[in-house]
Amino acid sequence: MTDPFLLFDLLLAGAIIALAASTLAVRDLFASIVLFIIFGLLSALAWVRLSAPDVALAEAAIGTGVTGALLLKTLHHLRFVTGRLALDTATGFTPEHPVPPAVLWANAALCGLITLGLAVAFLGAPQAGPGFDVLVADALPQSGVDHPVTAVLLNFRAYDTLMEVVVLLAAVIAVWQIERGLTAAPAPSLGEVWQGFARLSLPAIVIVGTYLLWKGAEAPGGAFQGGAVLAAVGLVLLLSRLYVPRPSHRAAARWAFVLGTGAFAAVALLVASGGRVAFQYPIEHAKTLILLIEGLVTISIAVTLAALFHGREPVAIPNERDRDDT
Amino acid sequence: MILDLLAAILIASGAFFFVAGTVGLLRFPDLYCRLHALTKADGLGLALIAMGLSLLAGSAAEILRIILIWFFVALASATCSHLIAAHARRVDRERTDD
Amino acid sequence: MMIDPLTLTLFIPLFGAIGAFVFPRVASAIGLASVLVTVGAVAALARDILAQSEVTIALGGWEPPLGISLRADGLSVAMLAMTGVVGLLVSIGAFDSLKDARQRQYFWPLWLLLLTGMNGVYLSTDIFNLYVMIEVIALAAVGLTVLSGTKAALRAGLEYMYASILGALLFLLGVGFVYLQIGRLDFAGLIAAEPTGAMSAALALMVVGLLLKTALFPLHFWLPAAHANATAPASALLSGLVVKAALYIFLRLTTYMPLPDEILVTLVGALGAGAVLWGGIQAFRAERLKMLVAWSTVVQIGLIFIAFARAGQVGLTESWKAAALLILAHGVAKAAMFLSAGRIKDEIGHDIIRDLDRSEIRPTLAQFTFALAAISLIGLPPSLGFIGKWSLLEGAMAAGYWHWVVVTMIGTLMSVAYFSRVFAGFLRFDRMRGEIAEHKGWALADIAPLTLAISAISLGLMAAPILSFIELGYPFGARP
Amino acid sequence: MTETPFLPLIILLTSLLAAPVLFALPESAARLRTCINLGVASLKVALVAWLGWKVGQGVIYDLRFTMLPGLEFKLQADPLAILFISLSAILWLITTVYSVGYLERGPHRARFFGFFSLCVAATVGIAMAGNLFTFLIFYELLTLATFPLVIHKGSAEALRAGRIYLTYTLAGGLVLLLGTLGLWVLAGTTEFRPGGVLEAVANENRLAAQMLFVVLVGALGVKAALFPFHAWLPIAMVAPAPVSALLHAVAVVKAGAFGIMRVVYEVFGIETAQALGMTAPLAAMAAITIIFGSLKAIAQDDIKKRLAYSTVSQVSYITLGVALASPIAAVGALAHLIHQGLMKITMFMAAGNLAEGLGVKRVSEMNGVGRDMPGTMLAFSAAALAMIGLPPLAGFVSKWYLAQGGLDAGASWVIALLLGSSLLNAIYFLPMLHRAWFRDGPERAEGSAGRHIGWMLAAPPITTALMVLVVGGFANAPFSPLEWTRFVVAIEYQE
Amino acid sequence: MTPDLIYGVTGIAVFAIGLVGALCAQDRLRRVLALKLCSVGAGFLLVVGAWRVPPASPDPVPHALVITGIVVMVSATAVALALIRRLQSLEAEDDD
Repeated sequence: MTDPFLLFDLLLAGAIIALAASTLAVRDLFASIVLFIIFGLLSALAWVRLSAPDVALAEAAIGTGVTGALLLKTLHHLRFVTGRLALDTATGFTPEHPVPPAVLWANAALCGLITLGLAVAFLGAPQAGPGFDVLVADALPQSGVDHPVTAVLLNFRAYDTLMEVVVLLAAVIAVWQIERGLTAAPAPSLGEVWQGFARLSLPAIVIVGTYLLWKGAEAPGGAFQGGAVLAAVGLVLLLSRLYVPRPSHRAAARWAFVLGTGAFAAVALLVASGGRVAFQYPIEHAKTLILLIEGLVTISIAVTLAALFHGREPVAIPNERDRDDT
Repeated sequence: MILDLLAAILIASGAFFFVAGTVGLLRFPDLYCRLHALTKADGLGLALIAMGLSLLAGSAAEILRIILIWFFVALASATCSHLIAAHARRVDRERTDD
Repeated sequence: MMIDPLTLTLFIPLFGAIGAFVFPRVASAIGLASVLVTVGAVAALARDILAQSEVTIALGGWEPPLGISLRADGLSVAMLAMTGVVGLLVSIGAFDSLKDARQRQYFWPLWLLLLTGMNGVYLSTDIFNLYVMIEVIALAAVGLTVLSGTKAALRAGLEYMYASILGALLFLLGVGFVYLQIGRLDFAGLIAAEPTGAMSAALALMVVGLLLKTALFPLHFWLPAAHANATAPASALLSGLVVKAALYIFLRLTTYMPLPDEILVTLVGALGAGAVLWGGIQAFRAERLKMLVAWSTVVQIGLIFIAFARAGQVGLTESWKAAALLILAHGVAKAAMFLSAGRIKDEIGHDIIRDLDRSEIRPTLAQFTFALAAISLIGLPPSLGFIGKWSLLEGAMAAGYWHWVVVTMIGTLMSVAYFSRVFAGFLRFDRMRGEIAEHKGWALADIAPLTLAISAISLGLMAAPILSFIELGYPFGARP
Repeated sequence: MTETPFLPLIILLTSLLAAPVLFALPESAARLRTCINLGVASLKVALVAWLGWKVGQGVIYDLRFTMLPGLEFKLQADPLAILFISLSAILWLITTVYSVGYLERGPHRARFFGFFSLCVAATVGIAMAGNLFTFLIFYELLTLATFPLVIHKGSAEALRAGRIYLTYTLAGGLVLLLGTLGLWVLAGTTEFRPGGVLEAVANENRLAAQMLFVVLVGALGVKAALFPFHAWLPIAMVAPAPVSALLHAVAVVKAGAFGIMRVVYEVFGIETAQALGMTAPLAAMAAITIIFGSLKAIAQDDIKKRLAYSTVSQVSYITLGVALASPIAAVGALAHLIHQGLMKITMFMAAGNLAEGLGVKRVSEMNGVGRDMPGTMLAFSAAALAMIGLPPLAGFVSKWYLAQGGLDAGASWVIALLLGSSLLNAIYFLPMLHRAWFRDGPERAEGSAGRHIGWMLAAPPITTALMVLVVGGFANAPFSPLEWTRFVVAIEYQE
Repeated sequence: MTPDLIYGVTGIAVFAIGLVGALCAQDRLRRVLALKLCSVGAGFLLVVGAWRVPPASPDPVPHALVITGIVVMVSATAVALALIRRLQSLEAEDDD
């Protein structure tokens, strides 16, 4: 009971659990999403407390920021899909065959039991048990970067990271596929104040994103966090109509999506063709290669996340702008 | 020492304004009033806390960063409040139309 | 400088996907070529396996537990080969049958990413890597499910998505528990792990997640609609290949972390029995051909789990073989069946079983293919399905587990019952007054399923070499 | 003396490979199809004759292929196989001629002849199977190949019959699978070996061996139409006449009877089977079936149904002969396998001609048909009289040996049974002959109610009727079925 | 009581809440939220596992894993949301 932060931890944990529960409990979907965003930010805070600043940054930027934007956009679509504000859909829509309450309670009871079991298992697991600490510390000098998390992401477990970028690529392909031919729900005009804000904040966001990327080699930050912040540039551009996707931009967008994955995989293969195994960067070029990959991956992540927010692939819709402005 | 004390007072009063803003958010009757309470109190509260922290900061670079944070938060919150208010007004209008 | 085939089996489909996505106009050509080259790489890998019986690569030069290594042995190469060859034939079928340009444009990149993910699963030796791989598979598979863009497909796709994500997250939480307990994530670590509460929790979470993904009764709720409403090539891939990935992980995982209790083994078998019976009833009641085929997948999955369970904990090494044979047999036959069902639907214009005999057009070749595939799925000799069932029953009998024998027999009879509904529809003619047109000419889309169906039958003759190949590298743990 | 074992394989492949070719031919290429059909069928007869000659010389053919560790696909050509194979090869050729005539201009001929070919391939496989596992494979193939033939007409009735047929035979097939597995687990082999492979097991675990006997013989009894598993056979009569002919004469029921023979002689061994106390119940079952089938036949007015119940009865003679456990009865059983095939195929083809040419499908319509179709009815009469057991026709020969065997085995009730059965045969066959020859029928010209009966329809029944006369009359000539039968029995009884 | 214990239990609780939601939630968007909660819960467990008593720095590997998990989850969420949007559009067309 010596830790002065104990009370803070307990309060924070309580708040996180309460927010999680209320995210699912409140009737209004908008409130639910907002609660979720707060939940995400507090979780990020908790992770800072657990000395995981990289994870906290990623969670705040991607898990909460981008996800929140996606959720809000979807909610907007749900409410405006008929062309006008439909307040009655505020609580979402009920399925055709509602699940009987008995089943719900049974499920809840089951989940409760599972949780109990998991909690017991967790409490029985070794505290701060064995890990990769020593291995990573030993291998770090050969990795080409100084920040252990970046070393893990882009060298020791680069294969996972490549596949993670592949997941992102799969997502954007799937989203384009799903929403092909879909007309967007008209977005509300955000007005001049927003445009001004956009102009002012854009350069700052770019700087912050690039900074995070660059900083990633020796301190918390890196491709994913940087990419997410840069994706915010895309979001601001899209929302402020400073940039409107056109069908002619499709090819460029495709290239941008695959840039990171392609470069990452190409470097891995190139290394492999030089008599090494894939991802085994020569130590003298490791830093250069990792920075190159990170840079390209960041661009892809930023564009992909922005595209995921935008949803459908840019198609020619007659009088799109006219409709939007009404 | 005095610097520390000053900083503590500034931060404490900043926190007070935050609490006040939150009370306003919870107690005020409609959206516009809540927005008013929130933005006013938070803006001031943040400014005070930022000042308090700058007193404690070790270098000019850190102070610069604190100022930047304050600037962008203020900018974002102003824009957000504007957007929320504009949205609310539009919804109200459509509701009366129906 | 040559790159080893192991690495190539992963990277070729990935680059193919990128190419097909960036150059949509030539997506088909790129896609087909990449699948072909991937099959070539798998063949080269198979040659290596025959020579060395296993191949391991520590990616990045970092040995596990720090790094991730890829490992190929007989079983994984058999799965790769099945995936590659079935995938190639489905691709050929898709080349012809996907008429809609936009469908085609998205089919190829998604399918190649799916192939990347599946190849990754079969070569992986790291549980977190497996989590990422099943997510690659999940997203690509959902994309393929909803390729047709109909409302039914989208609904099914969303349901599938929820099940996939939940399954993957359960798996991820299990990975978390493994890390808490042993602080490493590679298979070697799992083998060495002491059985503790946390490890049991981890195993339970991962197994439930995988069962959800592989749609074992009663977690099969998402499967029939998803598989039945996709376009034919997508259905063939989903049903023939995708569910096998989770099944394979289950197989590997329970080799390294054996289920702690005989009761659990029996429970898995009991769920399998439930799948066989319930799936059989539903298939019998299905109104649409593709729905029937999808329910038959539920049945077959159940059968494979009975094979897991049938020899009890002692004889697991033996029962894996039956399971592996059944997995391969189902992969080939089900792909053939879905493709031919798709052809029938294309030709007739619907796939209502009750009205199959009212149609003036009888796509004979597709119907014949369907029947051949059904022979393997029912388990009639000399198909590979028969050999799988034979090994299953042989083990169950030798161990004196008569309940599994009875369930398997009932399942077989039920499969005869529901498939003969379809045959009756194919062969009844008196409900049509006019002339019945047959044989609408050969189509490329007919060749692919026919080849698959014929191989499903004739592979039974090659069961002995297949079995001895699968055992290369001792995938089932029993080193002599 | 062992020779390159490929001859059996070639015989199997002739019809197996003909099937896909026939499937692929378009409906319009009728002439080419006929050529292929007849060509392959004749080739097969020639090859079988050659094989029979070789085997008679003492050459042993043995072809093995490993399917699973320890489990082999095995083809052999022992004298018993030759017996069955010759029957199917010759009758296939004749039935092919008949089918070509019968199905002239009918729909789906490509499919028909494809499956017809597969069906014969399956029969050949069954005959040459060297172990129960291989037997099982072809047994299931036979089911699958005959199903489309049964429902060839594509009517609701045909489909219903097909469904019942499939249910019975596949269920039987599944039980056979169980039995094969059981044999594999118990004995560690599924090999067919004169004298059996289960002697040791029977001593150790009597109950298991007895259960295995029940399972195996029960499973095969389904196809052999052993009471009470016979119900599918009369229903399957909706099939086209050549199919019924083939089903009854060689393919399906004979496969069951042949299987029972293999199981009793070469899986259990006749001594072990007797020691297990299983032969007497089997003989009783066969006896019940013989009487039951005959009684049911009397009650039928539909010609094909009457013939079908007659088959139920007659095929059980084979089972009876096996179950009596006497070498002389075994000769009778094996001879009946051939003789019944010849007689029954004659009668079915004749019945088909009546239906096609005159539209006569019922016994009550048969008045005066002898004058309208003398050739066909002569053939029918010869076969019917042989079936009743009139000396020196084929049926008499087999019944004689069965009766002798019954005496030999000390079961004198067999004589009563055979006499009773012959009497019943006479009761249901003679009225047909009487109506055909001695009653005046309505005025009708050939082709009036049906179509012209060409030589392709007329010749086959006459040919087989002649064969009935020959095998009966020259029963003791070298290479006659009876002689060959003695050869086989000598092997099975290890004398 | 140490932070890892507190947050570990928090993580499991969050996962459980998400699980209940995923199984019981009746509308589509909320189920996505529920699954998202599950993923954060799983993240908690890994981050907690990486934690070491402060002077020692935490194990970086789980951190990398959680970051991967977050990116994977946003991809999955985006696809699920796209499906929801598309379905809603199709259903709205039908209602008109």
